[in-house]
Amino acid sequence: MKKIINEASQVEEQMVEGLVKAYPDYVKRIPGTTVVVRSDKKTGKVALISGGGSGHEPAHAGYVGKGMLDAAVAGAVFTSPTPDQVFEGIKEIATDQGVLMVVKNYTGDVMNFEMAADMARDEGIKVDEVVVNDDVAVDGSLYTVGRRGIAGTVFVHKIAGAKAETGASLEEVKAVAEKVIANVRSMSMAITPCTVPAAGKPGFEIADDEMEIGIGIHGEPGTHKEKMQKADQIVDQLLDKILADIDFAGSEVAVMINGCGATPLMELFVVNNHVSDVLASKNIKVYRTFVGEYMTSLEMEGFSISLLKLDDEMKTLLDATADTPAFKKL
Amino acid sequence: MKKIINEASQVEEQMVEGLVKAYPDYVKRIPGTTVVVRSDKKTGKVALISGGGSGHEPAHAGYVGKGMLDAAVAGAVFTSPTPDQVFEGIKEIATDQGVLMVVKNYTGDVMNFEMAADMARDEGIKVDEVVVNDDVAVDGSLYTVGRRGIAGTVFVHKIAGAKAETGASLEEVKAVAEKVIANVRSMSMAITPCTVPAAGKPGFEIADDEMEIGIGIHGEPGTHKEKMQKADQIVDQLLDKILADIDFAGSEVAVMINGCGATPLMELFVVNNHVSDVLASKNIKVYRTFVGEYMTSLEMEGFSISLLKLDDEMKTLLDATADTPAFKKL
Amino acid sequence: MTDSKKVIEIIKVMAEIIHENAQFLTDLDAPIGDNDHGINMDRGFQKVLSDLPGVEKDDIGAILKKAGMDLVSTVGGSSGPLYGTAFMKAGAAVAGKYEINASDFVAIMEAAVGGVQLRGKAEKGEKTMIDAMIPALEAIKKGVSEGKSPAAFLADGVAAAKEGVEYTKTIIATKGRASYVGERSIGHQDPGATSFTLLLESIAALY
Amino acid sequence: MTDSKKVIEIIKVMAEIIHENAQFLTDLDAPIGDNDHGINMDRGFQKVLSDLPGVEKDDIGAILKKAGMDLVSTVGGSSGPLYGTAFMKAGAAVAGKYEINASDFVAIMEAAVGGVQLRGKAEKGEKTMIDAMIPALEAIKKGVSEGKSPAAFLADGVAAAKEGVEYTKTIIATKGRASYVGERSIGHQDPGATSFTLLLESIAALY
Ligand SMILES: Nc1ncnc2c1ncn2[C@@H]1O[C@H](COP(=O)(O)OP(=O)(O)O)[C@@H](O)[C@H]1O
Ligand SMILES: Nc1ncnc2c1ncn2[C@@H]1O[C@H](COP(=O)(O)OP(=O)(O)O)[C@@H](O)[C@H]1O
Ligand SMILES: [Mg+2]
Ligand SMILES: [Mg+2]
Ligand SMILES: [Mg+2]
Ligand SMILES: [Mg+2]
Repeated sequence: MKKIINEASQVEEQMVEGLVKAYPDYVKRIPGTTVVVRSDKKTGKVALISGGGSGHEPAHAGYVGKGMLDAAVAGAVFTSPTPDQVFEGIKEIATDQGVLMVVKNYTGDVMNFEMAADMARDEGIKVDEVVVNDDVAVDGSLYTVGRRGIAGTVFVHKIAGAKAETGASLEEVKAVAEKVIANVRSMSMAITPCTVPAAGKPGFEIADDEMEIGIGIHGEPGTHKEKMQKADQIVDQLLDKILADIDFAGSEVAVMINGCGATPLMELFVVNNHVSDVLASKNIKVYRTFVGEYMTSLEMEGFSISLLKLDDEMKTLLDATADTPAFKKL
Repeated sequence: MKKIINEASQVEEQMVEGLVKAYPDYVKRIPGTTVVVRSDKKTGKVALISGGGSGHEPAHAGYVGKGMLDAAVAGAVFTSPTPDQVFEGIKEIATDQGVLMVVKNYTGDVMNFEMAADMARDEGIKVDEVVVNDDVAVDGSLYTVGRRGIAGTVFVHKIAGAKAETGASLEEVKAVAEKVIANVRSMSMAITPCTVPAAGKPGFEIADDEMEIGIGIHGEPGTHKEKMQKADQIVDQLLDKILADIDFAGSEVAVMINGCGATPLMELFVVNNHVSDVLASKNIKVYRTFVGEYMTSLEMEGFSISLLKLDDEMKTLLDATADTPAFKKL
Repeated sequence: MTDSKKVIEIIKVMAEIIHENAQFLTDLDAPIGDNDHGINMDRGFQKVLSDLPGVEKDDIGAILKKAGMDLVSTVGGSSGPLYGTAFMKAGAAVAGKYEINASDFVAIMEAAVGGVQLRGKAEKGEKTMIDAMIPALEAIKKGVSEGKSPAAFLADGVAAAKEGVEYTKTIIATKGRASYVGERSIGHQDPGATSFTLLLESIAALY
Repeated sequence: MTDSKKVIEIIKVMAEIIHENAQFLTDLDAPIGDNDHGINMDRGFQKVLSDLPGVEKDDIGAILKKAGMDLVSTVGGSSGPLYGTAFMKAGAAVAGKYEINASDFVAIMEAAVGGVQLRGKAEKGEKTMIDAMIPALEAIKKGVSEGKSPAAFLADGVAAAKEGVEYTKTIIATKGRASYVGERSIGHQDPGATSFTLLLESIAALY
């Protein structure tokens, strides 16, 4: 394991510190926690909180700021944060309008966030949640835990965050978040594994001519291994699964080509080139495209494609001003 | 070589296509060239053009847009673009106020851009250039080609771009670009090499417990190899060289922690944590910090630190609005 | 059967055994999970260990509850809320007691398993810690009802838990992260079932 | 010595030899450069090759000029402007001629070397193509002045170029990308000096 870190045990702490030191005009840390909040608390609106394990940077702390999240909670690498941390975040950002938790659908995340919500409700804070499950690699009907939440989560942050910024009620913000969740689908692949610093070795092994299809965002193996293919063929495979899940034909979509951490941006653009062509050929109109690292898995090399089927409300909210360290919209 | 591409020979073409398809509201391509220009030509201002080999994404096409570049020219991977391509770019963006070329100090880049400038001058276009040489790893006095241009170039794009946007003259835009160049210093390291697609094998070999210090941005070996160290020690080493080159004490700086392509953002934040502490201890005030991938070398894992010593003019211009695919300032 | 002091001793052994097996548990989590179960458990039990001095004089219920709260607030992931709830519910089952007997122990185990099921909603056969917990609970109950000694019924429990771990190798996961790899989970034993077995062995080691 | 047709043949051989050695030249560029010299040269000469049909009826000056323009517009990097200028200047030196003799060839070589130095400002001893070009030029000049046959003076030129390549192994680069690696450049031969030698060998191969 060769990494640019100090002690493996300090990596989460030093990451959060490095982030708040980089962007003091955007974010601050709640002392003694791994919770990052907007440097100026915004009242008069629903507050949004999200989070998960560390190792997904810029998610989630990078999305704290105007028009997106009010707080992000970071657990240990790839490990959901604990309820007390989430609770600290909720307390800090809570407004009279209430708090919406944006949780990714993992057993651990759901349990920890819900325990935190219980703690907050005990103190009279209005809390609700949405659970993002955009990953079509794992089929919701076969496995009772349902689809995972991956890069599509960023669209939930953006759109629900913009809605909250308008002063909408908790019910309204939740409703639009659920609309995004109902309309966003993603799928990932990887050509290299990644190594949790504290574990010291990679999460899976893979041959030089192989790839993992259907990976999640925690360095875990995917649904299956295959012989390596050309970018266009990989795109076809991922898009096939995504397009089979919702009928996107004739609609307008937002596209996210998300790098898993070590993928050169050049390759993400090569991927987008074909994604764009395939969508055009299927009469799916691309309204906005986002290419970059939005929800990573440490130094994993691979990518995910997310498609969000838009309506007018989502289009307006997607285009609303956002100003956060990792996502800006003028 | 395992890469998410189609044919190695198509990678530059498909990258440019993928980029313009992703951001049609920002950029378009001059047909038949690898030149990317603003989708709406801006007149009444000095036009800025930059470029270099491909493989540095988001540089340079990602910086085309309001408040930064008017055109970016992409060569083959790590190979300076040819004069005819640069010339096409210059012709397309030229305004009465003239064109400023922002060139990185490499023999090839300088020769190709200067040949293009000659061609443009022959057609009566006013063209001037600045040559960025921020890399302190290679000492300007010992080797006659001088220091290289690396990530600090992005500060030149930002600040000269903002100056041009104000309607300043070519002389004024050039002067502020040269002020940035005079005040920015950078240095890089890497723990893995990268592979030019057409070459098929990595630019250097490196053991599991080694790192390369003083690398450039073209996958070339650095000034020397060393045993791998902790992040804080690496930062100390790079900062020592940077701080020895200009006296930053007592001044305000912009900091860029730039990932080389495969470095997890988590590690860049760990790096920034120590950079920030060291600067504070040396009475250097951090005015703005930028952590991310700004000038990459394909899938190289490593980072560079850039420090720009600011004055009031540069502060204002750094904070001016910018709206490009890869760099936004609200 | 056990006083507060002994419970403290047991928890120390648990922390030690989890620490020794941290890499092993993490490695089990790699092929079917996310490569962190041992890291998570170790982080949690080290916190529990460091907080033991503060509860030495407390009743067994309070000691277990504190351990549960520590686990909830340090482990994270799935196992944090699950084991945390298990310990907290176990503590509630013997609240106020400084000394417990075999049937209290059965109550502790029932509360722990109930807590995991309350949170995680897993049944037997879903390839989770439940597949070690329920057989162990049943074996212990049977042993206690037959009047076996703690050493004997704990040994029965450990044996049943181990069988449960073996059983997890043969099935597809339908709960937790391992469910994502589908058929690929077959052949791998469940990390959580394994850590539960180690915890039960830690208890058995002191009888 | 040579007519237009033969120049076309020579350029075909150049393209072929560069293509065959593309990987070799790229590999030479890895330790002290950026791993692309052969890729660059090959891309350029393939373009030159594909444009030959269009200049077959032209004079030698025009053929060389077209090759130079093609190299400038396809090679990129340092070698593009350098070799491109070399060919363009060489073409200018024999503008309008359909047949050249030995002293024309000397003029071509002088113009080519002059072009590279005009653009690149390198002197001998800086570990560039110049370290093969200048010795080759001198050897050819000497051979021509001694009245040697083209085969003989070209062989002298190739031998001198090869010595120049060997010499580049012994020195630190102070021009081009290899200058960045400082002392580490010692022991490695210069890719550009090597490609120049291959080009000269391509000419010699036809005499
Ligand atoms: N719903 C559930 N009910 C019971 N146990 C579960 C459930 N989900 C997961 N587990 C247990 O948790 C273990 C994984 O724990 P851990 O790796 O620490 O958490 P995570 O999966 O969040 O990384 C699994 O091996 C399994 O035994
Ligand atoms: N200033 C110069 N004068 C002459 N030749 C040079 C000069 N700079 C570089 N070269 C030659 O160019 C070669 C490298 O070419 P190439 O790899 O194609 O370009 P780049 O260095 O831009 O990647 C070197 O081996 C050297 O012979
Ligand atoms: Mg986990
Ligand atoms: Mg090059
Ligand atoms: Mg796990
Ligand atoms: Mg080169």
